[in-house]
Amino acid sequence: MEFGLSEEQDLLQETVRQFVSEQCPPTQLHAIFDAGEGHAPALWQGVAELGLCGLMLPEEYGGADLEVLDLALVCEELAYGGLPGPFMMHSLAAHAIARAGDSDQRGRHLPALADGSAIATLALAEGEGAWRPEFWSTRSEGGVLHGTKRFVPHADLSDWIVVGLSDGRLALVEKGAAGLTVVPEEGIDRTRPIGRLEFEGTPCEVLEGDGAVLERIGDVGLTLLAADAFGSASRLIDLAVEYTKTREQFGRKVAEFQAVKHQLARLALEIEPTRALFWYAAHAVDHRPDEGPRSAALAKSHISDRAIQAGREVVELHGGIGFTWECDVHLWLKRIMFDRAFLGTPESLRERCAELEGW
Amino acid sequence: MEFGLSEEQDLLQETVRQFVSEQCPPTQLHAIFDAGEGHAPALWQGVAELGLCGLMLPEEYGGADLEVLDLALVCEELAYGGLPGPFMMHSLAAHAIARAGDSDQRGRHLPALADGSAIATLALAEGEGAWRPEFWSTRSEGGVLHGTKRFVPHADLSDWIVVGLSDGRLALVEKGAAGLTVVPEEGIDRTRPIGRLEFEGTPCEVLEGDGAVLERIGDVGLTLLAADAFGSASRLIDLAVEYTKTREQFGRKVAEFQAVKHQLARLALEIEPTRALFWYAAHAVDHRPDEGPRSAALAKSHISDRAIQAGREVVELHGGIGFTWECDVHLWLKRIMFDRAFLGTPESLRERCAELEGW
Amino acid sequence: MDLEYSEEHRAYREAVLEFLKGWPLQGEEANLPEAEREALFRQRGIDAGYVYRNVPKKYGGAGEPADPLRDAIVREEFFRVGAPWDLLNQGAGMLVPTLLEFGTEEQKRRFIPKALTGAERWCQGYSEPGSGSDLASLQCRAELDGDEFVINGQKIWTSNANEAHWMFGLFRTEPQARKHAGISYLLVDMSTPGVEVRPLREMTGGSEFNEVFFNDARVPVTNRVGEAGGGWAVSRATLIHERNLIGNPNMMRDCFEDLLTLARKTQRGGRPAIEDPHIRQRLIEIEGYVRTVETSNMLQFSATVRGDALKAMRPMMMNKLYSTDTMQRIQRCAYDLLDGEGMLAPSAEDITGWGRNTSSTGWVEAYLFSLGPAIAGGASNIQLNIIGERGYGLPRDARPPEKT
Amino acid sequence: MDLEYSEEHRAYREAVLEFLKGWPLQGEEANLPEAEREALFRQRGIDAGYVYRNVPKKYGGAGEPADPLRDAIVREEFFRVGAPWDLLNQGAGMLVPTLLEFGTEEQKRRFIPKALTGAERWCQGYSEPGSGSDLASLQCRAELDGDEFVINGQKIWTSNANEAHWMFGLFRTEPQARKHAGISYLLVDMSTPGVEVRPLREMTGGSEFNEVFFNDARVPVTNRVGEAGGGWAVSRATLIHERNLIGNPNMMRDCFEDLLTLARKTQRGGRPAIEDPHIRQRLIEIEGYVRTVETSNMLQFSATVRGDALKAMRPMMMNKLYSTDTMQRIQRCAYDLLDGEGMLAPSAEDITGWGRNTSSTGWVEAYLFSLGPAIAGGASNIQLNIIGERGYGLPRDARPPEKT
Repeated sequence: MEFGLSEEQDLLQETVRQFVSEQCPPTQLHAIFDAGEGHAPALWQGVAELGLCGLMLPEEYGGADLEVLDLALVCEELAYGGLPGPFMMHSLAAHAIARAGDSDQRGRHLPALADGSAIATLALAEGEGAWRPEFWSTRSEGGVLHGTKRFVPHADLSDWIVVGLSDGRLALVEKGAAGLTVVPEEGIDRTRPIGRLEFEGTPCEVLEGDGAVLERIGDVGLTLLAADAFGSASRLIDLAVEYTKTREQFGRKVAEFQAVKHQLARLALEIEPTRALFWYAAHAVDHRPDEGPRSAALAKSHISDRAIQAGREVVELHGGIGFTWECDVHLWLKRIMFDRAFLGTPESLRERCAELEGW
Repeated sequence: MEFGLSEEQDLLQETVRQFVSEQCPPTQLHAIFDAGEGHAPALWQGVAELGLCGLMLPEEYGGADLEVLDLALVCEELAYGGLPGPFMMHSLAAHAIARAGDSDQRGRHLPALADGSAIATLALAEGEGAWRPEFWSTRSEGGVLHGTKRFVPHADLSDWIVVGLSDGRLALVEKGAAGLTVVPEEGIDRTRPIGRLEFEGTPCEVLEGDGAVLERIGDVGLTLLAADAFGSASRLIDLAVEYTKTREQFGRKVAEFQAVKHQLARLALEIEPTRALFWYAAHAVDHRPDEGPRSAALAKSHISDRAIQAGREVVELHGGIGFTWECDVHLWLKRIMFDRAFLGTPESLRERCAELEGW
Repeated sequence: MDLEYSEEHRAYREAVLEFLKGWPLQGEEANLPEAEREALFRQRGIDAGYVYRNVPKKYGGAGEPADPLRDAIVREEFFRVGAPWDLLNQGAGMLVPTLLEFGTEEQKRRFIPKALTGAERWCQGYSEPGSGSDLASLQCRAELDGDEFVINGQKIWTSNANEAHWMFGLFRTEPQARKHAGISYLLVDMSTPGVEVRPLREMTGGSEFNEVFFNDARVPVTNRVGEAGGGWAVSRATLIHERNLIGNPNMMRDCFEDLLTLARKTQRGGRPAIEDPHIRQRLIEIEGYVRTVETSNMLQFSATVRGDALKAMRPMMMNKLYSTDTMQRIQRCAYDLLDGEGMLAPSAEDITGWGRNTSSTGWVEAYLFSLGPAIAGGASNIQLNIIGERGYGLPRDARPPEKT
Repeated sequence: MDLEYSEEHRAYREAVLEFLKGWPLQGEEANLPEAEREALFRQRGIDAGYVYRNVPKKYGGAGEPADPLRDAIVREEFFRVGAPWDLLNQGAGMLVPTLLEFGTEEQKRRFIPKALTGAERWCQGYSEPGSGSDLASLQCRAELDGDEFVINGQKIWTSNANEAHWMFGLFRTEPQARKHAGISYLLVDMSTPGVEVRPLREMTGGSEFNEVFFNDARVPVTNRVGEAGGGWAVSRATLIHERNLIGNPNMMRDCFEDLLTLARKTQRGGRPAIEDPHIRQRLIEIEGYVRTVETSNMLQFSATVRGDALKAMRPMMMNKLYSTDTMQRIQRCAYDLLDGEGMLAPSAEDITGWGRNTSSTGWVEAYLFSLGPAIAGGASNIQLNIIGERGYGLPRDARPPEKT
């Protein structure tokens, strides 16, 4: 009976935190953000060298065979550091192939995904944000795909795209496949740019697994997004603490004003205790199948909603400077705006929690 | 073009405020509150002598022929002073008779109601709080009533009871009529005690008017409750200002703590500007029939919801003492709890506003 | 992370369950008066090592080595069957740990055993009318006169004072010393001449609290716990024990379940309110807070078990405010679900404070109670200062110099 | 209370409507470039007594006696048909009233006419990087050298500085004087050597604001408005004018209508979101705030017309915070209505600040903009101080002594 991290997990988080803070300091983060590709090969290589790309993949394909919790802890730290890049979607897509692919597909794809030499992403949403297959129309007929997917992260960068089909299965499409058009959408979070994919008779491999894999990918994804929002909000709080301890107005540090100090404390109060919420979701997705889906949806809706509010208040606590492009704050605020919408808004996930409970 | 009070209206408010503050200081208010009858004949007589009992009744019956706005202004001041008694319901019931009664009924009832020698009340709600006739079952058959009404203010004190019927009409029942049982319900606002009325073949006079009178009584009532909640919340703010300017903690006045000062300012910000909201509703109910019902529902839902929150925070600002029975705060908090529920909760009225707008 | 128990602890749970077959009492014993039945079984629990596990045997406890997991298993199973366990009142819950840390051997032997059995009931005398959140500004004097203190002044918000035999409290013994330094922690026999208890009436209609007046009440100097003028430090330790009594996630879960029951019973547009999209949003939003309390509690518990409590320092200092905020959200939502019945006053049976709520008027009481002193202004502002200053290293307010 | 206009004012409205038949321009005039058409019609409006009603004729205004009701009628009707009316920019809206109150005759004649026509555009130089909410701590120096000030330092948050001909601003002219006393209000030609404008980029992606750097920029001493070192008082008056520019209820209503449009367009469970009980609750709750802004504005307006403004003092000092809070509520609700499109960045056309919102990305921009400096922390904390202290007589904070 232990609801805590192992020494290995503590070490994993420390390692990742140190890597990001050294390799992606805010100046570099700003530069990548401004460039808009949301990717820096050197950073990706660093992530790969840490062995993170195949964290949840089977050892036989070069993965580390770890659990959702480990992945979530990494996502928390990458978010804390603001690391741009395809890590989260790559991990989800690779996990999907590992779960739904046959042994041939696993053998062909997983090694390169595990060592980061190939990058994968996930194409799910349709319309204005339909994240579940019952609202999709993308289908595979005779080995080719028809349909349109939106909000696909790192769409043009990825070597492989895992596509959700309207029958709940998944298909795999290679970069540059015939009949595949990638239309960039201008995303708010420039560390994770998104695009629209149009499939018009695009050749694909359909993966064997049934709808359960898609459900699991959704649950894992919600958990990782919750961890990402938690890490981002934690960073915002630290930024606000640092700023208000330094900035002076009316002859004293801003943090000496009780109204400011209490606003910060309330903000931290909304975020810090929710760490346990995403830990629990991560654990439940792997070990408590009855609770997994609902825990993941609850954690994502609760944390991303609180994190959005934290973002707004941290801007406020920075005064005018918090509103500028050159300030660090908006980088994390926009990261949270991604986390909030991807795989469903807080409101839609709350409704789903109510349904899952049979209310 | 003038959205302000006339000199007469200013004077009316001043007069009422002075009357209440002189005749019903907090010590006496506590005594009446504790006694639980919610009535003091001397106060009622004072109200009557000020000519308030027939404020909206026609002059020919001894009334002052004024408008909803005037009545609302009086309600605001009575609430500010916390005055116990049947004033609001009496005014509504008398207005119902004036609007729905035939000339015989008006002639028989209004003079005594206008000079306060008879007291009337209003019996509308059924069940757990159904305030509209489509959910009622009380009916008049062959001149006698059958049904049950709840949350009837001053039920056992009143000489006449105006009863809402399921067909949208109104009926008049005399105190002590055959087949009428009054069961006190323990109300939270002891300045306006409530009871359940059971009619089992109770003789009644059905009033002539159609459902429009009931609608109007509802709109006027919502406006008066909004005014009452506004006056109560204003008093709570003044109590908190007074207390925090006097009370010392950590060697300074509580109000010198920025967190306290800002909490008070935010509180006032939520209440003070809404004065115009109930003014407008009052004016619209009389002069802008298209807007009246919605304005009244909006004002009541908005102000009573804000006022409840003000109540909670004013308790908080008083610290432990605000939680005691002997402190003044709960008298007004409970008054607002009455205002919030009577004629419909904020949530139900918001839904009604949406319906009225055709959403 | 592993939410299953180890084999050792599973075996321990089996033993506890075996022991609990003895409750309720059977045969002759079942006919004893309730208090005697409870005392009897509690003593058996002590003897078996399950009750008062960490209190040394010589003071009436079980004297078991510390093992928070075993504590948790015992608590869980005893609660499940409603068997008498550690008393959670102010005597066993607050005074005993304080005496164990600061008491003289004589004080421990004199007071702990009877506090554990409940033979002597205790109340806490900290708050005063003039010192709410600024506890250290207390003015109730205890002047040394020979080998006795002579107490004059007043305490307020003293729960259960009307039925307590003893009070532990803070009194100003060195008025010339600086604010925090002149306070001593004394034990006062409530039957001492010059001690008078008057019940306070709360806005809920209940009377959970009292005022206690002291008029030349004399207390032997041997009833001081800790150093003369050292009462502040002693009371801080006690407050930590008090904090552990607050924010019980089981209570929170019960309260949330009661809210769900209300939402199923209440109608919205002809359907149960729990089917209304607006209410569903509110309920799940609240559940997010409830689950956070529950899971954060697990996290803190595990960290404590591992001796890693420092890692959980921030959520620990947030517990009190987070829990009361969450309870308030539940109670406000329930109140908002009430229609006309929100105008009704709580009846005597509804006055349960943090207890279960099954009726409309019970929820009205719960709503009013949620406004109460446990969470009132000063208290939450002080919590926010603690979080900001100790949790995040923010500077202290500019304050006027302390009075001496 | 009477929401109808008097016969006199109805007649006045008729006259305004008659006049407005001249807009849009007809015949030859319709072919003029837009700027010329506007200037031409604005001048006709001045001559007819409808535009710049309260500015004296000799400075280029209509010189009509004060009548806020006539002002309102004119504004209403001019806006209805989109006819050119008073410019609402910082020149006509803020500088002109200030000069009318504090300027020398020469300054008035030199600057007001061109500010009214817009021939000379103005920007405001108040904020500095080191002085946000604490405006009076500004450090930008203007040292007297003969009959010129030599300006060195920096301003920030200067909207439209890149297209302004002139800046009015606050500069520290007497560094040895106490904080508020050493500041003067100067008019600076933006083409002066040593003045450099650099656009700031905001998190919305827009660039509404600028930094302005001064490097030995020389300004004649005759460009000081008011006394030497008396700039603080002059600027306070200007801020009052600014406050009147904020919290326009028409803008609020437009924004709310846009929200309703979004709620009709967006789907919830296969139906328009506006039919979802949860969204309806939020919308009507927000409408309560919007209607409060509208009606309180009417109340304040009537009180001002009657010369009874003191009675409306409290709501008046609440306007700014209440309006920005209400706008934030609208924008947050709209943002919450967005699903996946809440991940999209605003395009260049979406960067409208307080403008109308018709697209998802327009709402994302509005949401981000609502976080902006107009309402940022310091600003709202200062508004709360004003409400608490001036509105309700609460004491000021304990503050450290002012630096001299």
